[in-house]
Amino acid sequence: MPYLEIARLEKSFGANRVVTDFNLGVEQGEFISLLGPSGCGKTTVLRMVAGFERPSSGAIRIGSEDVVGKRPNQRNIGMVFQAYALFPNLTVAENVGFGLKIKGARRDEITARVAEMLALIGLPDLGARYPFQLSGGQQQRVALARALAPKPRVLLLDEPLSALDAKVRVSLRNEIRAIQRDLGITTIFVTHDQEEALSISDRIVVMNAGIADQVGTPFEIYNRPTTRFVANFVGQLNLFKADDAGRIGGVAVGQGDFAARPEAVHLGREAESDIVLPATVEEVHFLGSVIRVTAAAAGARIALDTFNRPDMPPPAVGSAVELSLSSRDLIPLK
Amino acid sequence: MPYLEIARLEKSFGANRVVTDFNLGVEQGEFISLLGPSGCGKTTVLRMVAGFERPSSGAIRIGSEDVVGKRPNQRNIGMVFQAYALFPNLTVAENVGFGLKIKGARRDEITARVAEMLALIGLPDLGARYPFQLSGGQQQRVALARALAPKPRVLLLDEPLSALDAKVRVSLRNEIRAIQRDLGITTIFVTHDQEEALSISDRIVVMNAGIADQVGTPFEIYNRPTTRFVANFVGQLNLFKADDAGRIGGVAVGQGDFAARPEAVHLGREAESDIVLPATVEEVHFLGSVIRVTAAAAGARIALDTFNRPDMPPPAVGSAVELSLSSRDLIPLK
Amino acid sequence: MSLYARLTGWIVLLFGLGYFFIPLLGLTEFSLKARRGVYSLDAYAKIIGDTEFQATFSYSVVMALVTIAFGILIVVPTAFWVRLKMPWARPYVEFLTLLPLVIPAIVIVFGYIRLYNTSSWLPLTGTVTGTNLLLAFGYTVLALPYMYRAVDTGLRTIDVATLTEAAQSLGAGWATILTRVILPNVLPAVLSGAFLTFAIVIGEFTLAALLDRPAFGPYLQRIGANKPYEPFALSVIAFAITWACMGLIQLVTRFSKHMKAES
Amino acid sequence: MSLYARLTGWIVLLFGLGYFFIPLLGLTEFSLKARRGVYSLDAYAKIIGDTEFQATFSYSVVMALVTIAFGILIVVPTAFWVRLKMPWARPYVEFLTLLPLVIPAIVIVFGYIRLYNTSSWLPLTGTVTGTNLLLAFGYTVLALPYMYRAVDTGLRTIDVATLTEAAQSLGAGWATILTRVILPNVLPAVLSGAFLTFAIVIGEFTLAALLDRPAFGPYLQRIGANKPYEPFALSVIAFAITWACMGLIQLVTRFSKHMKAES
Repeated sequence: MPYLEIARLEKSFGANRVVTDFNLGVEQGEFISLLGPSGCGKTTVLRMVAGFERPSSGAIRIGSEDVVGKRPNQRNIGMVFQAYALFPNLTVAENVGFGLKIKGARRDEITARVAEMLALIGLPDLGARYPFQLSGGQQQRVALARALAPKPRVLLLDEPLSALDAKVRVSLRNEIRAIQRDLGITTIFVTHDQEEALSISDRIVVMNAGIADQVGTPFEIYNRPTTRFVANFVGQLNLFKADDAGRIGGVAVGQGDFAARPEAVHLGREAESDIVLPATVEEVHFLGSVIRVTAAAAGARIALDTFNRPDMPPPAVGSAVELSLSSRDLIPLK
Repeated sequence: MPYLEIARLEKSFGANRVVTDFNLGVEQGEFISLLGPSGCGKTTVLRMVAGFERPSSGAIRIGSEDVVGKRPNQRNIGMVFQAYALFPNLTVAENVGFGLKIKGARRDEITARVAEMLALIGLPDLGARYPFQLSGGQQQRVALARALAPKPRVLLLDEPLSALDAKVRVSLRNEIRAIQRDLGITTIFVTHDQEEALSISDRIVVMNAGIADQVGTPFEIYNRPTTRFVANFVGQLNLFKADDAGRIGGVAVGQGDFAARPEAVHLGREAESDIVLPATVEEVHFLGSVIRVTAAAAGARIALDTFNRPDMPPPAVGSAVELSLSSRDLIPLK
Repeated sequence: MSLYARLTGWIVLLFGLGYFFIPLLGLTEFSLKARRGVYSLDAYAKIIGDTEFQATFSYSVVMALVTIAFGILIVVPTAFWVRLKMPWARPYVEFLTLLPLVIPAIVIVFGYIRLYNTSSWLPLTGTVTGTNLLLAFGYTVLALPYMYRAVDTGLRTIDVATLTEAAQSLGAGWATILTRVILPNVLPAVLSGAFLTFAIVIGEFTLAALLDRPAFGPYLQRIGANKPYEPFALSVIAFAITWACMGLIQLVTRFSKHMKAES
Repeated sequence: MSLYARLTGWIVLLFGLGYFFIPLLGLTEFSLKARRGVYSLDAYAKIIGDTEFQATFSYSVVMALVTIAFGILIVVPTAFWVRLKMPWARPYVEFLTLLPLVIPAIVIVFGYIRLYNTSSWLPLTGTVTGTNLLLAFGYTVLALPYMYRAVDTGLRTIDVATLTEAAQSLGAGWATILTRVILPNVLPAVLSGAFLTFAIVIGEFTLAALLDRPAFGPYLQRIGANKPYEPFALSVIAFAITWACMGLIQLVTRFSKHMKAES
């Protein structure tokens, strides 16, 4: 039986139903991401687990105890917010110790636990600072330490990286994942950024209009999307339409529409590729390690990714090229 | 002679020198990015070109006329701001026509030019809307149209994409580049996002602490960085130290430190690679089309990028692997 | 939101409204009792027919309009300039505009009388026009905190610096920026400051009494001391006027929301 | 910033200061002339030695403190609750708190007298304590706009909803949240509202006069009408008090800036 279980959860605001029949079992120590566009209901699910919203119906069980009737301050759940939400009048150490103080812990216990937490987040010397003296990334780390200090049963992260710079975002997400693995704490992470969800989750729940469209590991979600929405929202997609005989580029693939990831399409012929299409380069975007080329082929715009090579400048816009891909890499779309 | 020429530009605020000996020539129709971390002086350079800041010394010439003594409203320069800065009390059409009205253009001229501009940005039917009725991406497109309507000599873009969502950011940057190419307008684009600068610029100026560290095409900047700062700021870098005999992995490369891009390092042996290093996988980050693997090899942490393959799941954390790279891909660091 | 929170909300709101309206209902009820035993509008008829009421009331309305004009001319450019070029001066200016709130009106009047008396360098109190002007200046000072706050709040909802730069880069000079970009966007704020000024000037007593001008405030006071039912009727009228002003502020605020994204 | 802009700034600032300080200097100069031909502090000595001054002033100080206590107890929880749970009610509450600004004080007093006179259901005006209580209530209403605005502005600088949720998720109940999270963070705002309240109560005339209480405002008025030099000295003293209050507000505001990142 899963440690955290959400069963037939529904939530409506007036006539507006924002979460529909949401079911999820989270194992102890698992890192789950709720991924979806804004307004898909992912934050509402998180807030119902935290107790800030009351479900219209359904059950939320932690360690087989139903918590729906409990107030947020009785649930023993740690939460990290997008806006950091550190108490501005308290020092870093007082912030981290706040939950323990509320619980009535002894002063020396609090001091020890705060020191432990500050060491964990790599800021052992900043206990006496005030939040406004810290950078955004540091503040969010302190918020994480504060949430973890009272040893919560579940850790909830509500878009904790959205307010940060690109570089800090990447390093902090790796740090969060490392700490979560260390402590083995059951975690739910809400994000609208597919790369974020793919990079740090054990499993991802892709949500669309209040419904969980697909649940699976990042590799499954990306390579075997089960709905058109998931295929489109997670990663970039090229759409191929088979001709009346069920062929693409002369190779029989079956009827219908197919998708191919940009990295499955190659510039020039490759040994493993059975489909070869003549194409014209339309756009070249140098992104750093990856060069994204957009080419017109078979009446469609095909995006493909290729690694930067110092000895080979990117192809020129307007030049004629051949694209190749393997029919095994085509994802049939329903 | 370049169309826009900046010569020996300096700017100090009190004792704080924010721009030092800045020189740049921009050809007519060129798209130049100023790239650097916050506080590097890139925005100050842009604001001096626009006329909002007065240089401490140096010259700014547009079409061989020195504009330093001119007020911002006499320079005929178009500007797009991070915060959109549309006039909230005016409709989209009135916003776009504002500059022409100030210039005293006839009403039918204005109407025609506004229609042309709205068609250019792909929002021909939204002229009667007010700014607050538009999405962020639409507002920024209108701001672009407003800046372009009076046919400015130079277009300045001050982090125009920073306030937008990731997906909109990518599509709008491609759109801006396409419009800029169409009109052939000389453009300076300020950004702190290296991917943004790499993907749409003709040339990039990498700035550090008020100084232009390197000027070059995206391909040059990324593959042949001339300073350690540029190598570090643009793209991710692996640091290799040669041993006392000037070797890495047994291959003679010369004395000193070397850098290698994550896409230059391969998982397993590759035909072209002469350096082979045994390694242990430490982290695996599934980013979508690219999988970033961090491995410990030769006493260093090496990041490498490999494309996702649906038939081959990413390597497991802790497994022993071989890394290979070509000594030609090593960048010597000064 | 839970039912409990919603209920608490309504109770607080009703309590607050009661705090103001129960006294008012008492007033209204009493003001209708001028004719013994039955409710009538006698007290109201008497007041509205009073030529002194008409004279003082129209005098105060004119003074209010003059005060509003002074206020707009002083406050809008100042607040704009302070926000744009002298953000360091904002606390000082805010401090200045708060002074009239805490300096008793009586101090201001004594100061004026002393400065501009008939034997001074500028004998304003010597002529009727001069005294009127002095009164308008006094009112402008009294209304300054409200006008400045309103306009400054209005300016806060727009990005003054960036809008100004955008207009400049499109070729606009200062006059164009003030009249076509800044003023239209703070108009609702200016109007709400104007209505507040109006309500304050109409009810003001101290300045008008000490400068001995025939304004509505002293009339209200005089009637209040000498008549049985009329003061209550007058209070109701005064309340109705302020109520109308407040209603207009709300209307303008709501109207302004149509013009802006949620801020 | 150009030299021109900086210069304009200083000129405006000096003009503004002059607007307030030239009358004040005139006042001060005159108040020192009580002894013929030489400057002296005679007028001040006379006033400070006056037992009535001492009595009325200390009465007003006590009333001000009571008013501040009432104000904090009413305003802080209300403003917090409205921000947190009833954002839809904010315009209405703001409207309510603006009412005392525009309802002439005289209307409030007439209403109170009518409601609580000796023959009513709650004859507050029958006893001294009752009348004092009534006066404190009246002052609370008068100070409401300032107190509410100050606290609401203070609440705006913190993210009330998220801080409350953060505290809740750490196990805190409502009492803990109000006393340990909300109050410490709006304390500077509360204090600035309190000082403003203090200055207003000290100078208030109408309420105290109509309820016939021995407050400082009516004393000021009485002296002003009957003595030659003392009123000016009193004005200077009143100004000094308000000045001290304003200084304290500035100090508290500055102090609070040390505790927050720029907002």
